[in-house]
This record gives sequence, C-alpha cells and structure tokens, in this order.
Amino acid sequence: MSEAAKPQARELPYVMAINEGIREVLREQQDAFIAGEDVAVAGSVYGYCTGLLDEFGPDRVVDTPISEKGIMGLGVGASATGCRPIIDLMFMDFIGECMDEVANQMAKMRFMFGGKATLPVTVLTMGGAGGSLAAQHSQSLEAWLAHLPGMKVCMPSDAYDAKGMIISACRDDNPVFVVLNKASLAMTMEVPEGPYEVPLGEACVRRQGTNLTIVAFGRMVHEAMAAADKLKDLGIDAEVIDARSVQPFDTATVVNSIKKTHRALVIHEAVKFGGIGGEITAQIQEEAFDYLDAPVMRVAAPFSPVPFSPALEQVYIPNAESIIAKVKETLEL
Amino acid sequence: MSEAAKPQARELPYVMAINEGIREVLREQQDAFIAGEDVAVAGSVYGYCTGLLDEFGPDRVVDTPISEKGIMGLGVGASATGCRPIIDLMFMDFIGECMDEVANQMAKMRFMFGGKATLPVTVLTMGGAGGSLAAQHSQSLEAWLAHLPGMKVCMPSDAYDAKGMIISACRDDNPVFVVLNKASLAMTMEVPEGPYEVPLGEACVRRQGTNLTIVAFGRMVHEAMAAADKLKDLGIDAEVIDARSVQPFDTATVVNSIKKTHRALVIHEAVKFGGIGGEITAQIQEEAFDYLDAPVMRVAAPFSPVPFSPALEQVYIPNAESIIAKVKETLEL
Amino acid sequence: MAAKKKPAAKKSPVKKAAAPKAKTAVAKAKKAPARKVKGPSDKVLKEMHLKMVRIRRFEESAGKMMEDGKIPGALHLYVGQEAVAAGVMQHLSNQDWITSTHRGHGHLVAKGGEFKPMFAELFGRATGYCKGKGGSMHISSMDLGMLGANGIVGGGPPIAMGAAFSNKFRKNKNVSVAFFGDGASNEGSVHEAANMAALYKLPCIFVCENNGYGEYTSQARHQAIVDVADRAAGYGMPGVICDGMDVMAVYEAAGEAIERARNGGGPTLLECKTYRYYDHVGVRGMGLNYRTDEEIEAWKKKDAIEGFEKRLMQLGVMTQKQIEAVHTTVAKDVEEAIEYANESPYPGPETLLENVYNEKGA
Amino acid sequence: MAAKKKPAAKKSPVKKAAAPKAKTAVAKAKKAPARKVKGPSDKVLKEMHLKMVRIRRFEESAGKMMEDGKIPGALHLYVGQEAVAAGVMQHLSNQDWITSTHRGHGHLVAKGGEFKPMFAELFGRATGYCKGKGGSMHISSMDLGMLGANGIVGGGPPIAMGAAFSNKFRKNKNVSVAFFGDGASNEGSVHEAANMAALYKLPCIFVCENNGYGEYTSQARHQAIVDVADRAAGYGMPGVICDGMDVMAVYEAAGEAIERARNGGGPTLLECKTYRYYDHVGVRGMGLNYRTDEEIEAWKKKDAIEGFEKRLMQLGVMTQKQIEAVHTTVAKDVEEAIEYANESPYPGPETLLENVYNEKGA
Ligand SMILES: Cc1ncc(C[n+]2csc(CCOP(=O)(O)OP(=O)(O)O)c2C)c(N)n1
Ligand SMILES: Cc1ncc(C[n+]2csc(CCOP(=O)(O)OP(=O)(O)O)c2C)c(N)n1
Ligand SMILES: [Mg+2]
Ligand SMILES: [Mg+2]
Repeated sequence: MSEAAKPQARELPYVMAINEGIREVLREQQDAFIAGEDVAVAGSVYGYCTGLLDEFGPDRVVDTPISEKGIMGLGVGASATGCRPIIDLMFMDFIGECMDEVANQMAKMRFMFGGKATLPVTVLTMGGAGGSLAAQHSQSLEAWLAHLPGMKVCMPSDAYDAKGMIISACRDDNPVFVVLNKASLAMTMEVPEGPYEVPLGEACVRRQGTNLTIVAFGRMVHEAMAAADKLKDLGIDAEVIDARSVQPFDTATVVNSIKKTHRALVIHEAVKFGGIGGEITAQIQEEAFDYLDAPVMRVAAPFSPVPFSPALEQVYIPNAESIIAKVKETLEL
Repeated sequence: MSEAAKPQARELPYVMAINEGIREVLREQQDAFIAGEDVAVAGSVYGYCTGLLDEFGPDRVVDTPISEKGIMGLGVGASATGCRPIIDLMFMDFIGECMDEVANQMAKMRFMFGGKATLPVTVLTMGGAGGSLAAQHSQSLEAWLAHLPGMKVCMPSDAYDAKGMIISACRDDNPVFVVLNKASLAMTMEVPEGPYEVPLGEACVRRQGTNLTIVAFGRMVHEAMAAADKLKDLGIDAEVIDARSVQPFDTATVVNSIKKTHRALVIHEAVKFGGIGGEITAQIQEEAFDYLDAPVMRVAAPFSPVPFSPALEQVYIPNAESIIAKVKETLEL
Repeated sequence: MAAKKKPAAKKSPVKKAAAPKAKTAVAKAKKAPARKVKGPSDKVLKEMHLKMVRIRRFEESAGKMMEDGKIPGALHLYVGQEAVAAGVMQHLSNQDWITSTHRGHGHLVAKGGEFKPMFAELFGRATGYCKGKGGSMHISSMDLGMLGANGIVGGGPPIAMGAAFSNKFRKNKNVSVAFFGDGASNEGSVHEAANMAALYKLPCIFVCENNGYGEYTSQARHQAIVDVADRAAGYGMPGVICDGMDVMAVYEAAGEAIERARNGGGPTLLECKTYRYYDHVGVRGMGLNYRTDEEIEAWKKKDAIEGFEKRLMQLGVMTQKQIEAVHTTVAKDVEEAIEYANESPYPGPETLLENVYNEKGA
Repeated sequence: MAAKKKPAAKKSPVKKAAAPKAKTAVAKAKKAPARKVKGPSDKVLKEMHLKMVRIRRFEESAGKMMEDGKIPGALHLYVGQEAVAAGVMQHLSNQDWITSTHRGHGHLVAKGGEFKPMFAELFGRATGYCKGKGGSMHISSMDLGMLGANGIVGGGPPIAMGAAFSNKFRKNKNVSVAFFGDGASNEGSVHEAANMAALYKLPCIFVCENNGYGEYTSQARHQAIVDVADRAAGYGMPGVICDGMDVMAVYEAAGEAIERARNGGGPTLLECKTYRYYDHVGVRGMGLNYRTDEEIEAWKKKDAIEGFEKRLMQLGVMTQKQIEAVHTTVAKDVEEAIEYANESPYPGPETLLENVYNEKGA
C-alpha cells in the first residue's frame, strides 16, 4: 500500500506503533516469527510485544536465553533457510555480543555465496540516551551498521514511521536493522490502522525552509523541529530533513535541499567523531560544494561514554538549544 | 627516547619490526605479557612473535584458546589490576567476536568508574585486503574503533612506525589498538635498534607538495606516495600526509597542509561509506572551509564485502591509479 | 546446614547439597537444625550477619529512594540473595578482586562498600564512588577490589578471569570471584572465561547466583538443565552446589573453593540456589505474570537473614537485643548516607570529558 | 567396528566407543576386525567409500594447485578426516542443512558438491559455486543444503541452530548439522547455539571433529578436558564419542543422532576423534614444531580410506579392481574439473557490486 493511501488513523504512542508493525507482519507472513529476550511472556521490556504471544502463540513469539550470538545466529540460519525472522536485540549496546553474527555472517552471506542466499531478516533494536541508563544502555551505534555492505539500517523518528518501516523492513529481502529510540516510546501521533509501508532509503522533508537545511534522524528530528520553531522567532527559516534511513542514505533529497538553502547542519545522538554525520557531511560537500556558503556543521554528542548522572546526561545529549547555538555559528550570527 | 635520537638502524621488514617492538616492551616492562591465539609456540601466524617464547617464557608469551571474548576480557581484567597486557587479535575481522569486551568494557571502564581504573592494554591486530583471504579475513574496521571514546587507534604504515607505535602504545596508560596491515609484512626499511617511540595522535608529512594534500594511513600511504610520484610527471605536486593515528586524529597537521594546498583527498582501504574518511573530510571543511578550492574527495573501497577472486579484489582495493584518477577529478583535469 | 561439595576430579559428577530447587522450593524447604561443627568463629558469624543486614537495609532504602524519584535509571535490587554475597565475601580481602553484575549493590556492600559514596553514586552525585558517571549498573571501587557492577550480562566473568590471570602472573595468593546469574550462564563470555580459567588453573571462582530467572524467563525456559554446576565438568573444574539462602552453606562452600584457588588448585564453579524478592528491576514484587506470589512466599520462608538470626540466637552467638542493635545502627547509617547523598552536589558539566582517557592530570 | 554411543538422558555421563585418543593413538590403534551386523547396505558402503575417495582426491589436487599458484588465499585441507564427512553426510538429503568450517571442501564434496564449480570457486572464477566471490573459506551450495564454509571459527553452529529452528518451525523432518573443530568448541558461539538447540529440542546435530589441534595449539593446551563431548551434559543433550577414522563408526553414531533429531528427540553432541594429515593451512605436513612426525605416522596407520577398503574387500562388498576403478574415475573427474576451472573466466569487475543486496535483479 502506498504511503499516500492512508487508512483510518488514531493517536498511538511510538511503543504501540512498533507493536502494530510487528503484528501486521506476523499476520501477513506465515514464515515470520519474532525471537528475542523476554519478547513473549513479558511482551518485551519496553512493552512493544504485548499481546503477541496470545495472538500468535509460542512458536511464533519466542523467548530466548540471554545469548545474543545465538539469537542473531538464529536469525541468520532461519532467514537463509526460508523463514522471515524478526530478531529483537533488547538494547543496541548489546550488539557487541553478536557483532560477528551481524557483520560477518548476516550482512555478508549473500555476497560470499555469489548471490545464492537470501536473508530476509529484520533486527529490531533500541538505541539512544536520556533515561540515566549509563554507558552500556544508551548508545547510538548506527555508524557501525551503516558501514556494513549488505546491511540496511533505518531509524524511524516517530510512531508512523516506526510502524511503516518495520513493515517495510520485514517485507524487504535483505537484512535490515530498525533502530528504535527508547526516549520516544511514549510519543504519540496519528497512526493508520492496517499495514502500510514507509520506504527504506528515502528521506522526508519534515519542514520546508530557505535559510539552512538541518539533517537529522531518529529522536533528533524532534529536537531539530523544536529548534526550527524557535529559530523562526529569530527570523531564521530552517528546512528540516528526517533522513529516516542511514543505509542506504538518501543523498539526493539532502543535496537538493542544500542547493536551495546553501547551508547545512547535521545532527545525531551518537558521538560526533566517527558518527554517520561525517559521512553525510562528506557527501554533501562532494555533491554540493559550489552551493555551500558555509561549512557543513555537526551537532552530536561529545567524545565520552554516556554518563549516568542526569546532570551530565543532560549536557551530553544534543538538543534544541545546542542546535540553535550551532545554527547561529553557521550563519555567523 | 625521542624520535630524533635514532640509534643504529638496519633494514628490517615490517613483520620483524613488529617483533622488535613487542620484544622491547617485554624487556622493559616486567608487568607486560603478550597473549593471543598461536603467539607462543607458533610465534604468531604472521611470524611476528618468533623467538618471544624462547626469550620470555610461557608466563609472558601465552597461547590462548580460540576465545576472542575471553582473550579480550583477559586484557581488560589484567590491565585493570596492574598488568600491562599486549593482546593479539589475529585478524581485525574477528573483532565482532569480542566487540563487547572492546567497546563496553575496555574503552569505557575508566570513565564508568569515575577515572579510578587505569587500563594500560595494547591490542595488536591485522587488517587489510590483498591476499584473496575474502570477506572475513580482509576488512579494515578502524572506523568502528575510532568512534569509541576511551580508545586510541593507530595504524602504522611502515616498519619504523610499527615498532615505534607498538612501544608508544604499550607505554601509554590507555587502551590502544595498533592496527597492522598484512599486505605490508614483507616491506623493508631502515629500523633503529633498541626502543624508540612514535607518538600516538601525531600525523607525519611524508612528502611536501603544493597542489593538493593527500591524507592516508596504513598501507594506503604507499599507494598515495606512488600516486604522488606519478602525479609529479603530470606536473602535479602533491603533499602526502600519513595520519598514523585515527584516534586521536591529528587534525591540525592536515588542516595546516590544506591551508597551503587548498585541495584535499582522503584515502583509506575500508569501504567509503561510513569510513573514517567521512570524519576527516567533515573536519577539514569545518576548519578550512574558506581555504578549499574544491570539495574534499575520498578514495576508498566500494560498498561491497571484500571479494575472494583476485580479479575482483584487485579492482576493489584503492591503489595509485584510482588515486590518480580521483586527483585528476579534484583538480578538474 | 553446611553445603556438601566436592573438589571434584575431572568429570566426576557434580555433587549437590540438599539445596532447594527453584521449582520445588516449598517441598524441600525443611532443613536440619543448625550445628556448629568446626564452623566459623563467632566473629565471622557476626560479620556475615552484619553484611547481610547492611545489604538488606541498603537495598530496601534504595528501592524507596527510587520510588521517591531520587534515583534515576534502572535499579536491580539484591534483596533475597544476601547470603551469597556475605558468605563469599567473608573470605576475601581488599586485595582479592570481584566482578559483579547489574545486581551489584549487594556485592559492593559485602566487599566493604560504604553507604555514603554508594547512595551518592546512585543519586548521580559527584561524591559517588564513580563521581556520578557510573550509577547503579557500574558502581565500583578499585580500592576495595570491586571491579564494577556491569550492565552487560556475562560482562564480568572474562574480566574476573583476567584479574585472576594477573594474580597468577604476579605470583601472589589473591583470587578473583566472578558473580553471575543463571541467565548469564548462557552467554558465550562465561563459557570462554571458564574454559580459560580451567586451562590456566587460575585462582578464579565462578559463583553462579541461580535465582531461577533471567529477567522474566524462568530457568526452565532458558536452559535444558536444572543445575548450572553441571557445566563445570565440561571445563575440567569442580562444580559445587549450595543453598544460597544459607549463609553458612555459602561460607563453607566458597571457603573451600577459594582456599583451593589460593593454593594453585584452579577454578571452581559454585552454584548458589537463591531467589530475588523484588521484580527484576525496580521494587515491585508480587502480582506479576511470570512467577507466582506463592513461589515468592515460599522462598521468603527461608529468608537468609531471619533464619540466620534464629540460628545465631540458638547458638548463643548473639542475643535478640544485639541483633536489634545491629539493625538500628545500620538503619542509622543508611539514613545518614541518604542525607549525605541528598546534599551532595551533582557533577559539573566540566567533568563530562574528564576520565575518558588517562592522560597527565585527566 | 561400530561406535558405542548413548542417546543419553540428561546428565548421564558420556559414553565412549573405544576411539583412539589423539595422544594415545598408537597404543589403542589395534582394532577388532570388521563385522557386518545389521549394518549399512552394500550400496551405502560403496557410497561412503566413493565420498571419501572423492574428498581425498579433491584435496590432494587442490593442494597441488595451490602450490602451482592456481589457488590464491588460504587453503585448509580436510585430508585425514574424510570418514567424518562421509559417515555423517550419508544420512542427509539435499533438504537437510549443514554448516561447515574453514576446512570445508570435504563437507561440500560429501554433501554432493561437484568438482567443476568447486575448483572454479577455489580458482576464483565466475563459474564457481559462489561466482568467485567466496573462495575456499566461503564455498557453499544452497541447492545442496550446504550453508557455507565459514572463515570464522565457531561461525557455523549458531547458523545451523537457526536452520534447525527453521525446520522445526515449518514442521518438516529435516535436520541440520553443525561441523566444528576442537578449537572451535571454546568459542562462545558454540556454547550459545548448543544451549538454545537443547532448550528448543531442535533437530540439530553438533559434530565436533576433534583432530587434536586448533591451528598449532594442541587440545591439551586449549582446554582442560579430553573429550569435548563432556560438554553435552551441561546443555542437557546426549554426548557421544566415536572413532572419526572409522567411517562405519561415524555412520552408526551419526545415524542414531540424526534419527533422534528427525523424530523430535532434540540435538546431540557427537565428537569424532580424528586427525588432519597436512598442516593447519596449506600442504606442508611433516617437520613442524607443534606436533611430531611420529604422531602423524601413527594416525596415518589408521587411515580412514585404506582401512575401509581392506574391510570392503574382506566383506566382499568390493573387489580390489572395483576399488581401483573408483580411484581412476575420481581422478579423471578431478582432472576434468581442474581443466574446466582453468579455462573458466574470471568474474568481470562489473560483478563486484552485484549480490551485495537482494534487489530486483540484483
Ligand atoms: C548482554 C546483555 N543482554 C541482555 C541484557 C538485559 N538483561 C539485564 S539483566 C538480565 C537478566 C539476567 O539474568 P541473570 O543472569 O539470571 O541475573 P539476575 O537478574 O537473575 O540477577 C537481562 C536479560 C543485558 N543487560 N546484557
Ligand atoms: C573467530 C576466529 N578466530 C580465529 C580464527 C583463526 N583460525 C582459523 S582456523 C583456526 C583453528 C581452528 O581449530 P579447530 O576448530 O580445531 O579446527 P581445525 O582447524 O582443527 O579443523 C583458527 C584459530 C578464525 N578464523 N576465526
Ligand atoms: Mg537469574
Ligand atoms: Mg582442530
């Protein structure tokens, strides 16, 4: 179903949009199942698997041991042999436990086999800081995944996209990471009933503007929008682009915008050094160099692990204020 | 010992320079040991641990089971409690097996403990393609490591630096990855006897030039130098900078060069998308925007896993020709 | 009742004390009355009692502080499992290392952790053990030999193995202890650490606190075995099971394993059958769907502190009054510590980039 | 001589056939003469023989081709271990999945792999099983149920477990087999896969080819146990040991495990004691420092093919002439395949970015 033809919509929090996305997939794909730590009886620690065990039974909603390598291997082996697994990795930070299965097996198997294997596996995982969960439960590691040929990576910023991208990811015949954001779980908005897709690899212009382009994804989109609202009062008209996917990345939409605004700011929650913002910046200046009136600037986390104390975490995470500050710098105000 | 005061030098291949680096460290630091798969009896599969077992005995040159999580955990636990371990990770590709120990424990422990733990651990690992070792034995994954606050990452391009950086890394009181390159093992050059340091985080101008700046590291430095030689014939005078470390990255040296040349090209062996070249590019245009006459361009591997067939691997790895082609593009020749 | 255990030769079947199984707790709860045969001294008994009371009080209060919004983030309470930390740590000095889990306060308290910097850490203050940077899941004290709680399930054992390697390397007599849960036993990291510890005969004790659940998944739904100690034979180390609700059983079993390790006898896998009273995270306990209230009540009947206090009185080691005095003192300590934490400053933003690297002055 | 094995109940001690241990091979090499009691049919025996000869010839020739510079990269030869692949694969159809190791050619040959696309792959040609993109360490055939050699030690078992999950999910009777080495048994991935397979009672057989070494490290220097099968009890699955130099022993032990798995009885850990004749990588065998030439010679005395051929003749299943004919045919197949590979084109540069993703037409 195209994004245009939206069915009945109701207010739904992000967490329940995730739930509906998984539910639609399990309904339409008989080869699909979801497996992960505490997804069945507990309905996931975030609650987004609530009710799935009841509707689909224990064969299709599967609690696993605390064995990330095993779980991810399950996704590789089951997807290569005809299933369409949804693998739940509770926190994105735990990817270190199964990076081999993700990077060396899941992402590469098709290529290594000369195209003869197909791995329609979707991994759901939760990134982001904000809840004082400290250094091992708050990271944004999408840059690792986006650097992996064979892998797709999307980061839905809101409930509508979360549901639609989960469905798109599960219908896709490639390994796809859907990186969710735990600080967005309670955010509500109108979400249509029934299945719909939000295409992978397509950015979305969230706000039209003429003075500069702000590129963000995941939860940072909302900070960017809030910043844009306030910037308006300062007479600055910012265009905000939600990249939505980081692999593949929709360079065209970003570059087109910048050809209009001549200035760009890239925002992400991950630490700045080595974050995907560098890649985006590099691409922008490669493709729109002559249109740029100022360097592409980045707003991202400083170079430290995520701190526990709310006093520190608050200054750690990029927000509307730090975005505004950087915009002023970019515009030399 | 300062880099300037070089003692007796002889021709030594990269592989034996690594050997000497480790040897010097084990001689000077009684708390140091090296542990890894087949480092002792076999002297490492690359041969760079040859003779170490004989000289230092099995307590300090330790063969391990094939257990990368265990090995890396050994490095974390032993370094936090007073040893100075050198951990050998045979292929950089295997980092997926122990990314949690690297990223969540080794890199973060000091910060999480409020500065009360010190982890003087050095990890040696081997990256790079070129030997038809295919997708799981040829990767360049330094971008993952450089994105990790708490970790230092250096990539010596030649024998001199390999020895000196291993010594610097082992004398450093932080976790340091020394990423070696397997296609460079046989490259020889003059290497001083005895211990000396090559400072971490300092780039080195390998070749002075005026028309553009080529930034490279690891084995790509040699391709950049070869390209520069050929470019000379075309009347193009390239400055070549060996970044040497990617974390911390010596932005100042690079930016100063570009303020002179006004053009830059960044080279690495890793796939371009999400590679550290994006970060370097972003930093260059942030700091030297007004000096740039053209976009900073990148030469790096295309977005696929490393192919096995020599016919494909050859086109996959960046080399002098692909660098020259990109230089011509940058200079609009 | 002391645990039966066996410094087993390779492959000898694991021997078990009459420890209650998670699923048959009620049936097996009947225990023989305590005897004191060449057992621990009165001093040791009192110290273990104090450790347990301190843990319990600390945790109960931490739970309240969390509900009051004073403690942000995730809080995993150790209440119910006190006998394990107390019984093991009684054998350790500050020179011995431990690695802990996400459920780490109890281990730190038993290792000598002071309430003030502990509460301050949980409150995210600059005066905390980690200057507010670590919080509950990373609370640690290098001075006390406590290599940190760990947010990663299975994160501790490889580090403890490394610390044990360090001890062996330096030829001292110190040991390291890795605490981990039944759920964690399914992580590859535990497997690799155990194999290496056995191979190198490291002074490392693997203490599995089997509380029957990994989060909301019962043991029967996360592994096809009943005793985690069964895995010991596969590494070539002794596997021992003891009643983790009985501090004397833990004390005896741990003592033997630690003694063996100190004397070059290599690692042991010690499984302590225990139970957590509250929910996996936070303070809610009853009325949840993954375990029954009856099960909780049955385990509480074997409460490690209550039972031990009766025994202490039976044995004439402590009077009711003395016991009450301990509770009173500890409660006061807790109160003072909370006040201290409450009045402590938050870390300043300038500290954010400190302690990332160890450079001159950093 | 058939293996003794035991579809053991949980925790029952592992039972062992009179399999030679790596370190005592000479002493125990004496075997009872072959008997044929309700054993495999003549057809099966001939097929297993053919499989073994095909593997041996393929590998010997691959070794030569590598020395001639025709095969780039790393080549891990399976020579010596043929009985394991042949004995296990004899029970599998193309609908059954296997995962292999870095030493994977033997598994693929036994699973029905054809020489032409195999050599072509090793030569890096477009006509190879993986279009030249995978090479020796990733050679695979989805059509034959072969989920790839794997460059990552321990990479296969979680994938095989996933394939077994898939079979159970779809309620078919197919199984999956994970081959892995003694060295690989120390990887956390194997631990996690085994635990999950046992928990879910998956139709997954874990075949440990214990050849006594992980690269240049002998088993005694990488684990403190002698039998990897001892780990089975810790997962709640049967552990079986058999003589991996005896194809009939492997056939029988594997048959029982596979049968059990097909019928919902869950996984088995089957350890085959075997040996590789050549070096870890490449063709050099003798004169190295990590094992003695005597040890190699002792194992070669129990060569899986020679011994089996004698038996086939004793049993009257094949004549000397028939056996020779097999060798001749296989040698011809190899020669033709090498010629084919040699004449095959290299993949064009335009194929580099193909097969990274599965998009319409990609
Ligand atoms: C690698 C990893 N996987 C998953 C989690 C989420 N998690 C936190 S605690 C826990 C349960 C641990 O169970 P167990 O080891 O039995 O310890 P217990 O909570 O019972 O003390 C889980 C799954 C985690 N923190 N780290
Ligand atoms: C994760 C990982 N670690 C290390 C290696 C290097 N390596 C390749 S084969 C091998 C030895 C494997 O030993 P074993 O499992 O016994 O198999 P065998 O070679 O004896 O057949 C090692 C260490 C690897 N490929 N992958
Ligand atoms: Mg538990
Ligand atoms: Mg082996």
